[in-house]
Amino acid sequence: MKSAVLVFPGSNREGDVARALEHVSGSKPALVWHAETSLPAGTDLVVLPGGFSYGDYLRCGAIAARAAIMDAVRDHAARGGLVLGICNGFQILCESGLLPGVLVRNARLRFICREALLKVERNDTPFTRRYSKGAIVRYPVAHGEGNYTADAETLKRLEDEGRVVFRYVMADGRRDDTQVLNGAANSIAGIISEKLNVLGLMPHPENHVDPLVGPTDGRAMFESLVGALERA
Amino acid sequence: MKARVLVTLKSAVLDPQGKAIEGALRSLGVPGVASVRQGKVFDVELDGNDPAKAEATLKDACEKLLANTVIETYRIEFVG
Amino acid sequence: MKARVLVTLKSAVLDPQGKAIEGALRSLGVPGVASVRQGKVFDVELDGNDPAKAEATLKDACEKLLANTVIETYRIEFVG
Amino acid sequence: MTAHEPKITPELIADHGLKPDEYQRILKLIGREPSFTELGIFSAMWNEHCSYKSSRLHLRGLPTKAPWVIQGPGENAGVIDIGDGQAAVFKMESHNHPSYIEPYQGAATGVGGILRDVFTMGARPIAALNALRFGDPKHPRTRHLVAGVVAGIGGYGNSFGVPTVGGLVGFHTRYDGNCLVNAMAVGLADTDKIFYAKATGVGLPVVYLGSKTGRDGIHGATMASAEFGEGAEEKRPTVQVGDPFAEKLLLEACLEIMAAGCVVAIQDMGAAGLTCSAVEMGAKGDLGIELDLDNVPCREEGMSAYEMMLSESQERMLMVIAPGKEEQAEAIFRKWGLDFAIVGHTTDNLRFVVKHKGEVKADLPIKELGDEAPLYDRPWTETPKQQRIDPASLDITATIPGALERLVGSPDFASKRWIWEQYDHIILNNTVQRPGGDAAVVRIDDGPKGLAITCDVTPRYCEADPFEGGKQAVAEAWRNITAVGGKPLAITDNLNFGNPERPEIMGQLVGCLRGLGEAARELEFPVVSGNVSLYNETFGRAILPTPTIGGVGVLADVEKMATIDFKDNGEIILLVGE
Ligand SMILES: Nc1ncnc2c1ncn2[C@@H]1O[C@H](COP(=O)(O)OP(=O)(O)O)[C@@H](O)[C@H]1O
Repeated sequence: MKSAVLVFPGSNREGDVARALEHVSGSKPALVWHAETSLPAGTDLVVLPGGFSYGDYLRCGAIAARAAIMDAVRDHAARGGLVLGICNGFQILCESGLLPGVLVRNARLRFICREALLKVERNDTPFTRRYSKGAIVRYPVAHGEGNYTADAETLKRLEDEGRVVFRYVMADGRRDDTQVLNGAANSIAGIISEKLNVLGLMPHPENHVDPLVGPTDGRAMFESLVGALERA
Repeated sequence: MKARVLVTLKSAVLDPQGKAIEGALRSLGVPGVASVRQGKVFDVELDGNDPAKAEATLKDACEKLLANTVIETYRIEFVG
Repeated sequence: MKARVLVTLKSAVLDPQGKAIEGALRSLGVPGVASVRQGKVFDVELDGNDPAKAEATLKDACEKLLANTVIETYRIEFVG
Repeated sequence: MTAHEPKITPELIADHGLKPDEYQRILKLIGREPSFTELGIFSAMWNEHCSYKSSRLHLRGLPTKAPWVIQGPGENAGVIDIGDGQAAVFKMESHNHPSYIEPYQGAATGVGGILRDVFTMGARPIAALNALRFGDPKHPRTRHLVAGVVAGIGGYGNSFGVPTVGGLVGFHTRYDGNCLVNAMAVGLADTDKIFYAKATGVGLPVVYLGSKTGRDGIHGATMASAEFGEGAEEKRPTVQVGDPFAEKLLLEACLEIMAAGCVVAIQDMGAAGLTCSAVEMGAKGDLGIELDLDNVPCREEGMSAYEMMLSESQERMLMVIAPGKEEQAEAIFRKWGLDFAIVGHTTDNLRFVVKHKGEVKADLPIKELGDEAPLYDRPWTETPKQQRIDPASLDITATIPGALERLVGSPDFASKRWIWEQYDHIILNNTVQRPGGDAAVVRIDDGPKGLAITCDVTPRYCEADPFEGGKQAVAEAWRNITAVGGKPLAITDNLNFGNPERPEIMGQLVGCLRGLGEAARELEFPVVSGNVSLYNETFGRAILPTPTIGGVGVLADVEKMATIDFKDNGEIILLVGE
């Protein structure tokens, strides 16, 4: 698997996700600077990592979404290439129009770092095939602006098309939109593109791959990707 | 020349910051505030002195960067 | 009645956001922007119709909450 | 220009915090009346913060050496050997007063400052901690301060990308008018790649890096003489705004430039920015420094030499660049979008010369600026021994469940989860023991080695008996590290006290330092860095004596660490100790 992790000024989880990818796939991803105009030849997977690109000034992800490298990411996605945006990466994908909607400040206006329970809504995507459908997984969140918002029409379309892949749930596995840790509409934690090749999510699977530092529920996402790319 | 760009949330979009401020004002004992919505203002200094050109530049800036038109609207004003 | 409160950083205070936006506009090829400073705008809906009372309320709100007068200044405007 | 500068009057001298006898010292040292800029430079170098004039004498009693200590106090941060060619670099520093004025920015820039201290040494920060003290929860300002400080610490650390893994929070009415914000950072470096402030080589370029200089944090003196500057209509803020984004870029650029072999000496521009950093680099290397302020990147128009020398704008560094490496260094900085300017050079005449617009604004002996700073043996009185409380004299009506409830419900003992959940404590994927235990444990690289880190002090013990309280703080840090399975190695301290000109406060400082020193010596737990914050009092009411201790230890194998929770039903509980 050839993966590329983008680095914007202010990215800060590029190391975490590169480490997780290497851990699971055995090969080191390329780190690609935002000012580049192309991806390394043969890139299968592009990852937009967490962090505070450009300080998250103006709006989270807004400035990074307009970086030089993003045209190459758009082309890659249009060709059906895989794109994963985590946290700030998700925010960038929304700002760049690769995914619909926007992430605004957490409802309680505070940064929040804790473990969240998520329901895997579907396992027929390249990102989730190693999970069982409906599985409840534990990923940490660490964000101040993870409150997913979109207009009613967009939300309906996402739901009708089954494009919500991860949803925040309560300890008993129930969804409760009034109790979402960040206020996200429909308890949305992660969504996918129509062609199922671009995934954005707020929680951090890359921080839950190593048993020494926490649960390992995030591993299966990277294993899914390795599997998907081997088959392709 | 100087201009001001106001970027505010569309009225249908929920504004948690505004809501929080309403609540805080109430608990601080500031009465008579019915609602608050928070937005951004950009004070921009432009080269040159041509208002039409300045307006075009700012529109471009808003569309390309300053506003996220999914949830926000913008307004350009010239001051002094 | 409706009012608008503008809260901006004092001119000597560093505005990292404005700085980042200037840089981004430059690299997006929006020419002619010399400087940008970012502030906040609050669109406030007030009970009653007495401008003097409204002004007093808003001043109170600014001093107590909306502005941090250590680094920011505020301005109250009535619209419409 | 010179015509606009204020005359040196007794009032102006007092505004600069210089006592009449200190001014006499200046006259004797340079043999003439100082210029306005020179007065500013002296005030910066000789204030309590830079010169440690009240505490220096007593700090000498602290043990600072051990076979594993690579660098003790005196540099930007302390350095200890943790084996395998690796070093831990750490320090704690206060940002109390700015945080009281503007809690968010004050705390944020406090975190920024301590992170810079660590990466200036060539270390990549791997963990941050914070020790906070607030007033009575019922005091009208407390809530505002707590919310702002916590958000500011998180806001800076989260964006910078370092995990905030621990700390402490306490409340007491004696902090009503003076909250304490002590920030600690720990970094990791190779033992053979540590960078110091000491400049070597004559005629080498002195380079300014980072953000631009503004009129931030220029103290009261300028306010009093604001009529000669621009923008006098607005009272100038004394609080700086932090830019964690710029700092993150500065970190990456500095580490890159160091790895490329471009750096001879490096110093962070912290308090009294350009002045302290330039003087320190020169004085430590037995070299003179000549600065030409025309090249200093400025954020505001018309800044005077005085203002540039005293500005406390954040996210800036000063470096001496290796011969022939200017271009390479500049390219790295430009790539990260940061300012880079050659603002001076090293000389062999041991003078600190500052030029601006063709005029010499200052010409001072560089070593004496530091070496000849006042040193006070302030009078102090021993803190009176407290009466032993006779248990029989107490009216004990509380039931055990009632007492337990009160304890658990007190703000000091209540869960701090809502605080540390606002800090990203897992980033970098090495936090093996998250907040909530006795000490945080952070894995080094892929392990199995790790560091155990903790912050401790119990101010009411220090108030009751400074000597015992100082000892206890060190001992508690030691215990917290051993409790997770670490071997304690060294400490940093942050000494927060009231006005040292009052003998009883000075007595607390002296007592705590003796206790701290004795415990550190006894446990072979040396002090490798620290910070002193005095004058924490309002209307003559001082804070509780608060010598915060930051302890660092090493674990050979983090998989063997101990955690605080009971693991199973029916297990045996042992109580160890006296
Ligand atoms: N300001 C803070 N920042 C980060 N973590 C904190 C802070 N205050 C307390 N904690 C964490 O909360 C836990 C409990 O702290 P505390 O009540 O002081 O316990 P103890 O007295 O056992 O050290 C510790 O793990 C500590 O690191």
